[in-house]
Amino acid sequence: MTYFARKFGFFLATLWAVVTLNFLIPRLQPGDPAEIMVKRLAGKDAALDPAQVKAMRAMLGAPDGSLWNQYVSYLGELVHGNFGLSYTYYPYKVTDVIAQAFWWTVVLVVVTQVVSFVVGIVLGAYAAWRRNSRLDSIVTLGSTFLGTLQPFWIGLLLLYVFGYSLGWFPTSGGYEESTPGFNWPFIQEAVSHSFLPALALLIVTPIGWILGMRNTMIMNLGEDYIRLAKAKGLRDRDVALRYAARNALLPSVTGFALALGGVLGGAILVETVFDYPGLGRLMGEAVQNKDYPLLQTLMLLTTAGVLVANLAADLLYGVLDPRARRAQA
Amino acid sequence: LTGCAGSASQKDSKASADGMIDQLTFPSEADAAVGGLVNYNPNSPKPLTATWLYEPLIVRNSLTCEETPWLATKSTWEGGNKLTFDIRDGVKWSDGQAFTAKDVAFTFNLMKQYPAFDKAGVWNNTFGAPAKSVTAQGNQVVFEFTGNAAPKYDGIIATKILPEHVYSKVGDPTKYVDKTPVSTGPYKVGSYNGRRLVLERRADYWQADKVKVQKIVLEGQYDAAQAALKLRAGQLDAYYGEVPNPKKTFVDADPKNNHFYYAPNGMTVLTGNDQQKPFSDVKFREAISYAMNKQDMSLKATYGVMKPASQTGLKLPSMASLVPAKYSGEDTVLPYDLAKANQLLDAAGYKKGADGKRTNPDGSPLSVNFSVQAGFIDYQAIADVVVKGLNDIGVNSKVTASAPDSVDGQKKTGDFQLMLEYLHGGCELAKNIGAKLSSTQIPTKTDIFPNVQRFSDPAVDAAVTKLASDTDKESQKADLAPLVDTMMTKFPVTALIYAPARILYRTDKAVGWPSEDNAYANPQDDKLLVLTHLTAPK
Amino acid sequence: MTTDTTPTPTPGEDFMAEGSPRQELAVEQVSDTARPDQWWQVIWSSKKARVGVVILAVYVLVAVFAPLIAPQDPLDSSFEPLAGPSAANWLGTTTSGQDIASQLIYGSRISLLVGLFAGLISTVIATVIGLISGYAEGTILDDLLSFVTNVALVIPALPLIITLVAYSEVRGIWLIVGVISITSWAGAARAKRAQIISLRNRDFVTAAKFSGEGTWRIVFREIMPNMTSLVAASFVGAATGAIGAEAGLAALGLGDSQSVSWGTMLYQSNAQGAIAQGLWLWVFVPGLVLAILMTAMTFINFGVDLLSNPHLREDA
Amino acid sequence: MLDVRDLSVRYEPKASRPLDAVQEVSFGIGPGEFVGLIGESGSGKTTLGTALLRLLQRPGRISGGSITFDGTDITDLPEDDLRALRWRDISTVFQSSMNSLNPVVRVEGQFRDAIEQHSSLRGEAVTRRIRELFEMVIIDPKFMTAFPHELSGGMRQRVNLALALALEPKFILLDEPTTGLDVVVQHSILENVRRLQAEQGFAVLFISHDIGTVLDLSDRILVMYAGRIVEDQSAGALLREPLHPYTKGLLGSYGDPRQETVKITYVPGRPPDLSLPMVGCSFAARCPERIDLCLEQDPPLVPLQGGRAACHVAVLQREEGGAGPHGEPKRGFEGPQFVKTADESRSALTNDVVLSVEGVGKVFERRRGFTVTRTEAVSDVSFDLRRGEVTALVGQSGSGKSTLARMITGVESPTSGRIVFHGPDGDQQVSGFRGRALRDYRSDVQMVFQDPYSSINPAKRLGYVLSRPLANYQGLKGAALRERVMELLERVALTPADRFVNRYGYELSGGQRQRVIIAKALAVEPRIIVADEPISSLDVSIRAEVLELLNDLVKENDVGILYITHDLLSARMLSDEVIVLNNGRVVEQGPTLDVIRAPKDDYTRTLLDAIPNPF
Ligand SMILES: Nc1ncnc2c1ncn2[C@@H]1O[C@H](COP(=O)(O)OP(=O)(O)OP(=O)(O)O)[C@@H](O)[C@H]1O
Ligand SMILES: Nc1ncnc2c1ncn2[C@@H]1O[C@H](COP(=O)(O)OP(=O)(O)OP(=O)(O)O)[C@@H](O)[C@H]1O
Ligand SMILES: [Mg+2]
Ligand SMILES: [Mg+2]
Repeated sequence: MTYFARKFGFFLATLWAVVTLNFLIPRLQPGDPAEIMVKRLAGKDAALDPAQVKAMRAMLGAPDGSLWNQYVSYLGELVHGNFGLSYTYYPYKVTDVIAQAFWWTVVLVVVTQVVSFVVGIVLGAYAAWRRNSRLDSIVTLGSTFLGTLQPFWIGLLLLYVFGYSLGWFPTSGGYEESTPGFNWPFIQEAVSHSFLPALALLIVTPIGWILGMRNTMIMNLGEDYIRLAKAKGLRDRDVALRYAARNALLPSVTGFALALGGVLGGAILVETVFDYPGLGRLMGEAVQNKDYPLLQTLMLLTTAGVLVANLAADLLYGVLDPRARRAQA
Repeated sequence: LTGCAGSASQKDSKASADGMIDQLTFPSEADAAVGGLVNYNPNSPKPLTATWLYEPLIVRNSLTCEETPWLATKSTWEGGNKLTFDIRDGVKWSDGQAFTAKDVAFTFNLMKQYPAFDKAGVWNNTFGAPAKSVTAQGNQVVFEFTGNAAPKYDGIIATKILPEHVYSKVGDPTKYVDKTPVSTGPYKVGSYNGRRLVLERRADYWQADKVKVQKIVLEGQYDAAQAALKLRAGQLDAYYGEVPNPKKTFVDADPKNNHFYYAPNGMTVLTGNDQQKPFSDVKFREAISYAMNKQDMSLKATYGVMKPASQTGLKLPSMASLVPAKYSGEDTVLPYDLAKANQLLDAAGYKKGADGKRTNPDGSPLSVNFSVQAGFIDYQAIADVVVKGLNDIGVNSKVTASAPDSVDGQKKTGDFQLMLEYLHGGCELAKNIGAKLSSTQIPTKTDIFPNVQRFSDPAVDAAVTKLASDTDKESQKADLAPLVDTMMTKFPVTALIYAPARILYRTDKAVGWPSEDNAYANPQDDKLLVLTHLTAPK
Repeated sequence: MTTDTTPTPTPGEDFMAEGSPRQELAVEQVSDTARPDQWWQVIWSSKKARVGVVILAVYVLVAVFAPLIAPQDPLDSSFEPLAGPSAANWLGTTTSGQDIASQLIYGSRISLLVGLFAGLISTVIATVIGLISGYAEGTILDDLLSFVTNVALVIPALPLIITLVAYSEVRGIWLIVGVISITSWAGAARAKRAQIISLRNRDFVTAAKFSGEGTWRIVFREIMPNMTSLVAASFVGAATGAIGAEAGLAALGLGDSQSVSWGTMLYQSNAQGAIAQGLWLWVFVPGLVLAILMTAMTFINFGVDLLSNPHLREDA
Repeated sequence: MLDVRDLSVRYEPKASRPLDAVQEVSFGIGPGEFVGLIGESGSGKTTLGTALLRLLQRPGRISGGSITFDGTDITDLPEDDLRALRWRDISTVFQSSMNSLNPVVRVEGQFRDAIEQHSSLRGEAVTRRIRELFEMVIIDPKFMTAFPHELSGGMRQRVNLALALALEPKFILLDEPTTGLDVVVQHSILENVRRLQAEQGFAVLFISHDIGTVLDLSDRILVMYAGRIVEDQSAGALLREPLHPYTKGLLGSYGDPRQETVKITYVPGRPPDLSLPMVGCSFAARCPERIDLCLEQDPPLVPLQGGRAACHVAVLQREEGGAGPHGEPKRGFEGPQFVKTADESRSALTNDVVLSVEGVGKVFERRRGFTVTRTEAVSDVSFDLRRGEVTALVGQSGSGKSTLARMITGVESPTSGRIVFHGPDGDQQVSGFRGRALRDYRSDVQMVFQDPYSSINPAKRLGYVLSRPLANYQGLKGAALRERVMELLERVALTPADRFVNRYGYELSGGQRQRVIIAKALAVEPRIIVADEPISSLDVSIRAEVLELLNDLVKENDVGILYITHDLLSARMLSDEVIVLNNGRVVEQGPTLDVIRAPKDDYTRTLLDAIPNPF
């Protein structure tokens, strides 16, 4: 009883801290959203027209009251599920704005994460099983190098080579002429537009999984149950999969859940490079525009994602590792 | 380069026989990360297009200050208190209803009701007195102000006129999501899929004969590199953002079709804090003005595209006619002359120490901290040259880069020594060069006003007031003289290089774009005006 | 000799009569085979780590002797802008007339400094917090520290970094170091907490309590030395991450604009549309040297991993 | 059936010198034969076993010789052909069989894959077979669907045994299948093995370092030392007339606790470093019988007395007329030994009481979700600890011994009853000590830990480890501190002290480590030392050495010892009084010899029976 209460209390406390920080972080940044908005409309080195700034302030409704009052009312609104109107997309609701971008990122990121996870796990397991083979070296060295490249840099490279020079793939946006929805032309366009950003992410992400999997797998290969499995005369494939990989997978799976939760932050740069209409780019925009309501909600989404992923990872670990089922309690 | 992606725009882009142009592609105006949020309300922060649907009363070319009548055929000031527009006949809203003076009056009165809508500042006291009333009288609209309101003119004529029969029913117009625009402009919405906005030419547009472009496609937000590549690939017909080194990046790829025009639209100025030592000393300001290697700045910050700026504060040559007689014929661009700078400083008592560093006349050490916006690459390049010039004449200085928002904060608090700034060369002289010098326009804790350098001189204030109340072009020129004189002798700020209004364009589908030789429009701001000049290439 | 002449010894009888009590036979011999390899030997035993160390050494030398190696002052903008490679400007010049090669050479200083210090600070934070909270597992103190760690882990780093950078007036290298350090420690702190929980119940810790050691001494003098491999690995990891983060920040325009780093080079080149202008060297060389440095660091980490995970040792 | 010829195994680690863990070993095992393999830790037993199974992993490899199984040479048999042989013909239970089940697969699945791989049984038939096997090793078949961690150590061991028997193999390798288990459990498992072997007639190679157990079970015994087999005899012959001095040493480490006078020997020193080239007999350095020849020539394993031995002396003594110059063959080990007579054990319990345990109980509550499990680890235990006397606390695993120790040392507090310390400041209750007081208390009551390997900080030098209590409790510094550290090392016979002071724990043998730990406890000159199974993780050959040291301490320093063990022999060697604990309760208490000779409680008798008694 107290155990659950405690755990839940912790969850709430973390959530509260995160919400508070999310509230404070944007507000601690210097700069006035109205000015920034006017400036962005006019161009960076144009003079600020005070009349426009005034109008913009009136429109956005300058935050009133002390920081504390704002905070209290923010919490109140949150409790009612009211996230406010976006400054940038005024008068649209923040939730509407996020809804537009959400699926783009989720699909891009989930697909790339899943693919890189699977690729990483398979390569890692294979490299460990065939330790010191040529393939092992190629996989470890290659993925190490690729993994250290900066995603946006790769993005630029891909953009230039495949987008502009070779012209194989579209260079920006998520689609072009089709109407979003469940129709073939749109899916086609969406896929071809997502290809380069996905590739940029795919080049850099598997390294963690490969090395992690390889390490745990090698560690597991020294375990007695592997020796016993071999002694039992099982086929190599069974030993590698049912015994070694099955055990080595555990830490990676929980890691994967965490990675999925924390993925939004990583997508900012790549989405920006490819002008991809997702959450990452939206967050970049919200930061630039001091779109507090949008920024807060996006950060809340991210952190909630991580928290939930954490929880999921815990639960998942319990399911996957029978030993944890007992230890957890 | 073989641009074959997005080829749809190329296939049907051939000029048709009747001189019509099938389609032009411009970058999205919404400048938004996510699409699909439809709003054509011209007063929302990010309408899908603010150009092609709703129209202003008059288009004023901010380079030459020439006016082109638009929804109004004529404007008349009576003193600075009363402004009358003659409204054009025969204009139809896109839903077929007739456009009348009542729509104009409605639009301005809506601003009174909803201050958030009042981007022109008609009903408040920014730059001039608030309006008393705006009324439609026949085919005229009459503005009556409580006092002199001449500087509001630019804002008023640029206001997009809204249909009364639609906007009167929507309540708070700032909260209104305008999904089915009813407008007077040359285009109507063809389709929008969340990313690509296709605008179709209105055959019943009031000056349809001048509009040759059948379709305008607005799509995508591009950074400089992407835009350049898109332009080169023909996937974009014009781009208005900053593309560094446009000649090499863009023009050289196809000199026949690729062009750019970076029109001087204002100038980058060096702003010292005139309330603090040493910038409070006119002599000091004068001296350092000679240590500015503007040629170098032009080269390093703009690849030599933007020219060194005239110390008059006026953008030359387009405003040459406004230069007071006293300076006409003279080269008002200050020369780069270290010897002179040194000599002036010596004379003013800023002695050079043994280490080659100068001190204040009272013997205290002299050092200058230059705040520059981190990430503004061109500013940073200019700042480097400025600081080099200052150090060359023994003024110990260094650059500190801070976030642009922090620099804005410094503008408000006055807690800075030296920074770069923009002097807008707009046609409303009082609102631009005037406001820059008027002590009423010193920034406050909460607002940035133009007089960032905090220059204060009662005589100048009087001159600005006079200029502001003047609606006559000729007398305006006379009123301007003391301000130009102040710039030339008091150096409240030091002009460095011109800042551009930009366009990069292709001439394979359309010709008639503004250029240095034919600066009929501000390429960035007056897109409507430009459109009426575009024709298919021969 | 036959079996029947040898009586079966009866238990308790003088079976051991021949034995003389407490006879010292051989001097206690102490062989050194049991001595585990020293950490540097372990690291050096890995081929990858060797390559990494050599590359890193080259970078360090370049950074230390940058003034001697670099042909030009990296901030001197007096060259002709956009010049191609030449004797004076090995890799050509930037749009503002700075020497790319010299920027590259001086840039190594920032990356290495940031890597060193941010890695160090974040490792220290992670170690202190992780150790204390792990040692105090189950107490209020642990709850508190774990809570802070969790929050730090969950807060999106990029907006936080942007805020921190934007909020400070001056953007120096130390700000970057600080910001990177305080946003990157949480994961490592968790790992260390987990490890100390497993170490804490070892007998030698209880033994130390019986020696009258205080808590601090137990944590930092008894337990921590046993975590060197994890600490070392997390340092290398943090340093690698910090180098990347600095470049990323700089590439967002949030770097220290006073000094040249590869990140600022990337930012400037990208902002100036270097790709569109065809200035390949300017964009790709910094990205490449950065990736090579980070690869080298990762390689070293392979070696460090061998310390904590002996199973990997036969690899190399 | 199994024939091993000149088998050598070499480890070639990347980072250090190559090492021949098994050197030219030859032996054979007939069908249905039960062969024991003994030798101290590190002598190469596991390596040999692994090599037989062809399961050596890098950096180890078979560097010479051959292994023939049932007429097939399997030394270089390809993996695929080997697979057919595995488990059907040769199966195994590993040394650490606690961990050799796949933790994430249910037990049943681990049987199933082996059975389905090698036989035509499928589905329900497999389940039936598994049930049968479970019953064979006396485990409730409901545990089939359990995960390994849900079984106790003993059950896991049994499951492994059942698994090894699954396909009725001809040969099973048992590599210390019961290490880490409770004496009683160990006993019952080995009984089980013996029974099954008798029933099913498979051949066994049984590896253990415990000569008692091996003698108990095996038909024939191989003794291994430093990678070689040094003796090979039938169990009876070996017991009657051990040939190799090392065997004698191992045998001598056993005694019967019921005897009037018990003597146990220990083999001093450590085995040689196998990675260094060796001249002469590898045991020579530790051998009390060595002659010059031993230092020059490596003795070959030659047939002798119906068995085989690798010892110059043994061969010479048994040669025609050899007895003269080389003395008579001796049955016992001539090395150091530890003797305890009945008189010594019968000293009256008259010294001052330092600490009294009065009706102490301890209940653990574990909360798991909504349910709370209560474990009564200790209930209503009373006894006194006196200066200069040793009280032994015996009982099987889980009987609450360590819990008592922790309460006495102030690590935990009792839930009922009290522990009173009769200190210089009058009587004080131990559970009341906190912070400083607890620290002070520990200057009077110290602890010697069970596992000498984990209780010395691997990152610290011995000098540091020993100096800490001195600095903390006695405020010693600088030269005085160093001098005292040296004294302590000398005291526990780690001489010369300056050779040890700068070493790390891992550079010492187990016995040496245990002595360091004792020295550490001594450092603060306590009145009471609580020693929680201090010798259980040591090789038998060095246990006596530690016991003797403890004994000396009592004699010379007048400390009282609470000696915790499950081993009655060592209790007999050391203690004046025995307390037998079962399920947290005292079932028997009294002077050691009385309790051991005339146990009144059944449980005490069970414990006594579990002691392997080779004699
Ligand atoms: N993987 C390995 N690499 C290097 N040396 C090894 C390896 N495994 C074992 N050895 C060495 O081989 C020798 C024999 O080890 P082995 O495990 O066979 O001994 P053992 O008799 O089974 O000991 P124990 O009773 O402790 O199980 C030891 O000196 C050991 O250090
Ligand atoms: N911290 C604890 N929480 C819950 N139960 C415990 C705890 N410590 C010990 N127990 C339980 O108390 C009982 C006695 O354990 P204790 O460790 O004292 O036995 P022991 O006699 O020392 O056994 P061994 O010979 O295996 O060391 C066991 O059933 C054990 O599971
Ligand atoms: Mg072994
Ligand atoms: Mg115990």
